[in-house]
Amino acid sequence: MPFSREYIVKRLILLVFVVLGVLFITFIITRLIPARPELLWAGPHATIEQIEKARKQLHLDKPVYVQFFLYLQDFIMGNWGISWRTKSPVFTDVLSTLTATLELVIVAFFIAFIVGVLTGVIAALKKYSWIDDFIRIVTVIGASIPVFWLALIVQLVFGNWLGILPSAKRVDEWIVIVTGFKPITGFYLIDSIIQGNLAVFVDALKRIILPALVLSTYPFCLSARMTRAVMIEVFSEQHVKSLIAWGLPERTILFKYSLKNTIVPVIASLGLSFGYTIVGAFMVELVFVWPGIGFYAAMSLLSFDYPAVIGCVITVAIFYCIINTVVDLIHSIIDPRVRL
Amino acid sequence: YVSLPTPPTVTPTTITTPTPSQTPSVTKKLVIYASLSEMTTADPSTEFSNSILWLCLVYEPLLWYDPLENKFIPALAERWESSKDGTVWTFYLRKGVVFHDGTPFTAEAVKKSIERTIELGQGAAFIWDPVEKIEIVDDYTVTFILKYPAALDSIAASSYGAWIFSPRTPNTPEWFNQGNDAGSGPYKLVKWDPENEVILEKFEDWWGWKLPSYEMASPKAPDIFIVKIVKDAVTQERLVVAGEIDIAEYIPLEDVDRLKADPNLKVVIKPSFQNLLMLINTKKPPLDNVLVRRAIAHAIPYEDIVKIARSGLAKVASGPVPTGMPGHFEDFRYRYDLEEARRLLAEAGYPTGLDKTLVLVYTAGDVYEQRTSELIAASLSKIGIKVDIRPMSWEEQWALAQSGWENPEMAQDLFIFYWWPTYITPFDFLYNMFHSGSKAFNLCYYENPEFERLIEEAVSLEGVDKSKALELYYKAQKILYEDVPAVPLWDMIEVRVGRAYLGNLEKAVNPAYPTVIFAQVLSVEK
Amino acid sequence: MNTALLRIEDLKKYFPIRVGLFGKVVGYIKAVDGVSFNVDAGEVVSLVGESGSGKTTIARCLLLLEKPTSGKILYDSEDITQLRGEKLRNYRRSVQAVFQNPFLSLDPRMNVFQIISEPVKNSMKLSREELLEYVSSLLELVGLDKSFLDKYPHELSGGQAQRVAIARAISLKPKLIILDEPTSALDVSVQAQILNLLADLKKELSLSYLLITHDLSIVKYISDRIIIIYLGKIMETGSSEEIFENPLHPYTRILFSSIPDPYRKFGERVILRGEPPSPVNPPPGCRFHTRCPYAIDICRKQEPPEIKSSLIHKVYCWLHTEKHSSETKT
Amino acid sequence: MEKFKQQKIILSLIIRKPISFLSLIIVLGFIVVGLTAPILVPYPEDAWGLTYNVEKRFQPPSIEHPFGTDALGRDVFSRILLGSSFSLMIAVGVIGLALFIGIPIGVIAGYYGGRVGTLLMRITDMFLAFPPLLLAIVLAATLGRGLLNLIIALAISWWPWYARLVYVQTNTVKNMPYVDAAKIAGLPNIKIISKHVIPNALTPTIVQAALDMGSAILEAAGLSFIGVGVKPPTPEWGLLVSEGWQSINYAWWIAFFPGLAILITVVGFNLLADAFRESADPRLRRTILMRLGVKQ
Amino acid sequence: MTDQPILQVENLTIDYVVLDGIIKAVRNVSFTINEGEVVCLVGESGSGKTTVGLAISRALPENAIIREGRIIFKGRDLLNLEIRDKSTIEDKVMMIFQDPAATLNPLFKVGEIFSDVIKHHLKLSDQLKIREKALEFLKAVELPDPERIFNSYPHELSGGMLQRVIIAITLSVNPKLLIADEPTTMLDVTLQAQILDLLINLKKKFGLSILFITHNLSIAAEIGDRIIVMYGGEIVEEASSEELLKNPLHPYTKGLLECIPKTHIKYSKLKSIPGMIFDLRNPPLGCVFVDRCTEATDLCRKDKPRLIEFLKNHKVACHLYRGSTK
Ligand SMILES: Nc1ncnc2c1ncn2[C@@H]1O[C@H](COP(=O)(O)OP(=O)(O)OP(=O)(O)O)[C@@H](O)[C@H]1O
Ligand SMILES: Nc1ncnc2c1ncn2[C@@H]1O[C@H](COP(=O)(O)OP(=O)(O)OP(=O)(O)O)[C@@H](O)[C@H]1O
Ligand SMILES: [Mg+2]
Ligand SMILES: [Mg+2]
Repeated sequence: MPFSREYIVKRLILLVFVVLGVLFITFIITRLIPARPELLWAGPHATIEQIEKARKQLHLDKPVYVQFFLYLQDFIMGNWGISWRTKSPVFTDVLSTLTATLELVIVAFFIAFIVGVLTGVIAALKKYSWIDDFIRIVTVIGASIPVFWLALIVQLVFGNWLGILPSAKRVDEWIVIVTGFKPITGFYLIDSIIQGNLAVFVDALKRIILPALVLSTYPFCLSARMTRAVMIEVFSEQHVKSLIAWGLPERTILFKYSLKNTIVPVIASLGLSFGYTIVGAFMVELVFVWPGIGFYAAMSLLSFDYPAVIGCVITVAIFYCIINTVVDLIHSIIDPRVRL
Repeated sequence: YVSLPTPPTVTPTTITTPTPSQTPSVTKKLVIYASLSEMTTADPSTEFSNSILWLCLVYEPLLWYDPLENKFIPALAERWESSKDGTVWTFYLRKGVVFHDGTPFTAEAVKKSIERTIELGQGAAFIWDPVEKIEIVDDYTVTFILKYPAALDSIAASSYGAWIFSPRTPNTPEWFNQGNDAGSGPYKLVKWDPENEVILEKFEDWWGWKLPSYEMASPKAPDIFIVKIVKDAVTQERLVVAGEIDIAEYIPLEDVDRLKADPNLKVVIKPSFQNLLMLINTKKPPLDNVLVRRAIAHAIPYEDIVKIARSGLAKVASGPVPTGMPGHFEDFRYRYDLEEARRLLAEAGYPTGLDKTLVLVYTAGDVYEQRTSELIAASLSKIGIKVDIRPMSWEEQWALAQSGWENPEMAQDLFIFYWWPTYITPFDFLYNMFHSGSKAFNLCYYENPEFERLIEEAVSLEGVDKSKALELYYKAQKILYEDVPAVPLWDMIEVRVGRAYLGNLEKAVNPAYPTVIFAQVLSVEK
Repeated sequence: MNTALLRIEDLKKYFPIRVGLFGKVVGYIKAVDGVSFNVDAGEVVSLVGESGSGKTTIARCLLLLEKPTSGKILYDSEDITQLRGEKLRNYRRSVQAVFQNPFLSLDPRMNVFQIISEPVKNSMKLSREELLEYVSSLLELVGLDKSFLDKYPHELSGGQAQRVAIARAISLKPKLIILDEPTSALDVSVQAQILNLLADLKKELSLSYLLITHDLSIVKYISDRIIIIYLGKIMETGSSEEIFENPLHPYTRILFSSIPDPYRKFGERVILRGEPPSPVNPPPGCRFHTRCPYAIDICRKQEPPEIKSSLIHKVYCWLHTEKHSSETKT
Repeated sequence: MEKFKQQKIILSLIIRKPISFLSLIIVLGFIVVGLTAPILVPYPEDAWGLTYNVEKRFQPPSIEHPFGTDALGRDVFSRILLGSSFSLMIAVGVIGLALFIGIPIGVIAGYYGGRVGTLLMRITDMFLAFPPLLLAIVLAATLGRGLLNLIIALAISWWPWYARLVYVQTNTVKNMPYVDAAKIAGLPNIKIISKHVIPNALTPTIVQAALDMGSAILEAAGLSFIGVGVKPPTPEWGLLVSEGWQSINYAWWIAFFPGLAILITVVGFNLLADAFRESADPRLRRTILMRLGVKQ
Repeated sequence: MTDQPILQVENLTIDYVVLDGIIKAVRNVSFTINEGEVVCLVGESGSGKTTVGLAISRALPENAIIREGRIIFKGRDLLNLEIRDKSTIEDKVMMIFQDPAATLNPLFKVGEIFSDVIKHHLKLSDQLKIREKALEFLKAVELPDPERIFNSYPHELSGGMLQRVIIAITLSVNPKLLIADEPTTMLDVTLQAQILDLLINLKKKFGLSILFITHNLSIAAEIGDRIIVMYGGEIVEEASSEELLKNPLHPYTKGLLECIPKTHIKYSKLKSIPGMIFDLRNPPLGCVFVDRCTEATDLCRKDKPRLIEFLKNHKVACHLYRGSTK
């Protein structure tokens, strides 16, 4: 392994710090900005006693630093509060919605990465040709499209006008009931394969295509543009020039040598774009009725369901941190100069 | 349209389930209903919100009420009677009813259920306020002794808090919210995922199936009924058009005409008892001046609001009690008359309009409220009243409004507000929104002893002397009409869109039970 | 020596190596490890050594850009690290520098006038006209005309840019200029111009130079005294003539023979084997022993003493001690 | 073969110039329209949402109403046109505020380093650990809807990027020989910062920031779309799309055109950024790559 | 050394297309390299040395355009070669570069790159044989512990070692001609001497011809048999190294020689060449050196001097030496 145990420990410590930081920021946002947080916390239709209870629960009678400390304690104990909307613990809610989002995001990132790198390589190889210009314009447009609008348009065109693909929901209830499909991992594509349930697999696949494509637009354009830029940069680097001068075949130079140098920054930028993508997922899930954490968070947000919002925010932030760690690990695996 | 993802041998609404208990595979009828909002709790005693949608199918009250025909339909009670002064009510219960857990239904269940609801004191428990005690006469007779006269038949038919459930189950909130049910109704709860879907399955032992003449049952009722949460109207429309769901609760209203023309669909348009009002902060200058409030009432383009906000699918309100309900009178419409409004404003001392900008709050995400608010703002600007419209989450909005009782200056000026009845009585509207005892929802901060006396007297007369009661309600509403603590805007006309093969869809909708589809009366024709 | 302008005594500069989140120090780069020498008024002293031998670090310590780990730098018999107020300002004015890459040492966003006048404005009160005149005269001194006043660095050639840098360095009328490889970024033809200019200025303004370089051909041309440094330690020091005529230290000899010489044919040189060791763990004993073709046992164990060959020619090498000098001849 | 290659390159360069030119036109156009829209709008009452028209609801695009009318019978074109003013305000506000916070922090941390610098950068990192948009959303939701709150929320999620960029730049500049030269000349720190560090460290940041305005518009629209941005009847583009969503099956133009307006504006900014990147000095390019997370 | 030319470059003219114009980097360059000869290409920065080297290795960057000219290596025109794959040519041209640290891809082990080069050129597929071959050459360049080096990543080796590895790689495919583009510029004086020494030894051992590119006339004089002086993309003088040192003809060469500090004289004025090189996008009509030449005449401005053999084996492009050919 090109990374040491200390590195992992360090990253874990860092993760703890990040979570602390996120908690700190959310604490400020939820406890210090609203004029009377207990009113928000107690939720609608709360009685005076309930509000008083919320006050106690939020420790608002204590000094601010004690509040923060107790807030931390609650969080670590897995006590993320009860969602006002669903009346169930936020922790379980978040866990149950997470897989749907992950499935969507993973498929989207997969498409974005593979297609993006390929497109970028083509653009770099055909630098300054009409293909390159075309790719450039398409990817600039793609990176500029408001994802929510794209979702609406795609849904309208493919779902309504053309009727090619289903444009809502994760899987069809009828098929689920007909075939007796039971989610295990929560990743329907995987679950259906495990159960050998072709009908559900096909249906789930059909339904994930549009939202995943919409969601992948931004990371796709990003990785295509990054690939092109980095590849051209790599092409101009001495180590590629020397391989050319030494007469190695283009295929080897491109796919064995240059691609490896290109991939790290591309992955890094994708990792960074995770933050945008997950928020994109909020909107895409909203439009495509996708029961993921984005949908959950957006709904919680609209009804000011604070415990739920915070739960989502922290979960996403942890994932963001993990993904950036993974990017670093990949970097260290690919690049021997990086020792972690 | 979306191609159906079902295997070719399976028709959209009939599916084959390889249930292990039934050796031959049977064809089952399935209906998917799209609900705009997610479900709330599963506890029949405390639920006071959206879960009514399926509670109505899983649980039964003593009576159902059909407001359009103004008649009660027996449910768990076959007959009932009240004493002359309306303080003692006796219900004769149906025999041969079993709960889903197999427990036979008796008077004990009635007593225990209602007492639990009263004890927990949450949600709609207040409806039982008149009840002094419940006495079991015999297994199939139960008597309610009241503290003061009340229309207990209406209360027993309430859409909230009137459910009867099995006395043999744990009946704790946790137990219910784990997805258990203790009902006796035509359907039982199979899956409880309040954010995404609720699945109900036909309860074969329901007494109603065996009673061919019973109007609340259909031989071709769906075997499986799914409540699917689909959070926006556009998608609901798309899904019902594509046949992926069978009934859409909310669709964009401008599409109604187009959907009516679709031979595959059936559009049901029925009045509802939901209405929209604009509550005015009567404690905050300059709105504490009744002349200003009247001016505002005359400056609102009621007809246009109905046309634009609801695409015509509403009726301009006349008083806070919605059209079709007892206690509704046609005499309380304000005239849209800008001249009159300007005159009133001048009389109040504001000839050139108000110098203060009024804050209007509405629930974010509700397109009808948004459009209504925008129209009000646009129109009031014509008489020199500037309005700042603020979309807020309901929780925020309500928290802000609550502060108004302590400090009206801090609160909003105008509040766009829906109300729908807990059970069918004008009192529910008049008390909750305008009585100073109702701090939670009287968000006009309106206090008028004369009005309060009138409605209190009226409600006590409801069970005894209906016409006298209505007379008092009329007087009370007249006071509101003149005082203008709120401007009633429109009474809603509800729209449901279903697939054409759903018979009796019209019958399955009852304005007394908002958003409910009585699945047991549906007739699935395919 | 009383005429010493600047006296460096046992100067050490260790850079800590930090790792990890909390910057734990796991070792030191011993960039300069006990160096003593002095620069006399009007003298050109050259500091010669391979890359990484600590030349720049010494210069940065003298320029107060780096704080020495230990040792003293005496100016007017006062330690410059302790100077405050007027004395510090005086020292700053007296010691100036010219760096290797002229383009990096000129702010790309300032024109030539601003660049040269900046230090002047900071330490003298001059009116705008006086300033303009003074800057023009400086430009003239370095061989540029007034038309350069409002040019920006990117409009200059390497040689011109280096002239501007020199003009800036002399603008405060310093006594000593530290030249850190002033010509190594320039083409040969330009290098000659700059060397000429430096030689002229020295005479005209009676300057001292501390010239840092690894190019011995320049050294021979310009300097009075040479200090040969290897891995942060002095190997040999002496007057230019002495060292060129009679290099004593093996390292010095090898350095000399490494200089390409157009008039010498290949094959006559001593080739040094291997690479310089890391300054983190310098070899014990004589630092050069790992690459020295003549190394004997004691070199590996004990640091060599100072051997005086003449008044100012000193060498640090065991081979020149009485006891071992016989072994050298083998 | 070689000749052909050259023609290809030249042709492509010629094509690139008009595209860059076009992007410049879009951006300048956006700015000019944004500044003058309140005067230009054909139906100002519609644009400001001060009126409605029952008869004119849901009219498809026509000559009178090139982008049709909305559910309240208002001219969509007017609303979009005025929306450019709000987008411009948001873009300038967000970027300006973010720079206002980020620059001092980056410069101080970068130039002085040490404990204070480390602390400042740790705080910055803490903000960076948050997925950027998410922070903005939560903040916007807490602060409540409104133009100013939206700008504040976005700026708070944005400044850490600039702080880090400035920090890195300052660090580089700080170690440049010309800064050493200034130190040797005895210039005080304040002067070095103001004369050398800020001009050299900030230019790439400012250019980057100007080009970031497209993203600011895009993100603000996203926030408005999910309902935590501006409040109606403000004709902000994201809000217009969200309003049009309601009737998209019936009247696609209400949601389509404001989205298109966002797209064109952001494309303008991004193409311009692209052109810059292509011709800019490598220093700038490095910083742009850095923002994309590329380790150099 | 024979007088058999192994490489003939004729009228080579190369442009670079850049965003703001066309850089005329190399113009009308002709020279030959004989078998076993070391030819040094000397000139200031930007004079087009590297470009010539890359053209011969057929490794010019994409934006370079060969306007005209022929590069005949062992009787074949490398520019007209239809075959894309250089491995099919038996006699190879290999090249080593200025910056050893940048020459090898940092993400791959030295051995991996080494193996690929051997595999491709020598058509070997047996990993063991390839490895053996590589180790043999690593030994040949006097590297200690070739096994370890074979398994190292480039960043684990120092500049001097890397340059040796690169020399080993290039020699392993039996090249006939080695182009060395300033292979010692980035190295310290002591290492520079090591590498030069090594190159000369290997040249003898493998019977190589070398085109040695440098800007340091001293080095060129020391190791080169023949020196070609380039200025602004053109050859201005060409002669054997002794001849050039003894009897430089072109004012530029003279200037260059006088610029080198003389070791024996102290504080004497060094000669220098005033001015700077012209903008390569607009090369002058006449002589390339005209702007900096003290002896320039009107003719020099108008008319480009041709490279003529003014003395035996001594070519110069200067109007001063017109007419009076030997
Ligand atoms: N700021 C610093 N932090 C850490 N190490 C440093 C620093 N500056 C220099 N060093 C190290 O100190 C040693 C001496 O460096 P210095 O720059 O003084 O050498 P030099 O003789 O000037 O070399 P060159 O000829 O390459 O300029 C080197 O190993 C270098 O890596
Ligand atoms: N890929 C390229 N694109 C554009 N211009 C280039 C390219 N490579 C080189 N040039 C330009 O061509 C001219 C000649 O460059 P070349 O590298 O051949 O010179 P050189 O003599 O090797 O210089 P140096 O001593 O600096 O290596 C220079 O002006 C250079 O800027
Ligand atoms: Mg140095
Ligand atoms: Mg070169």
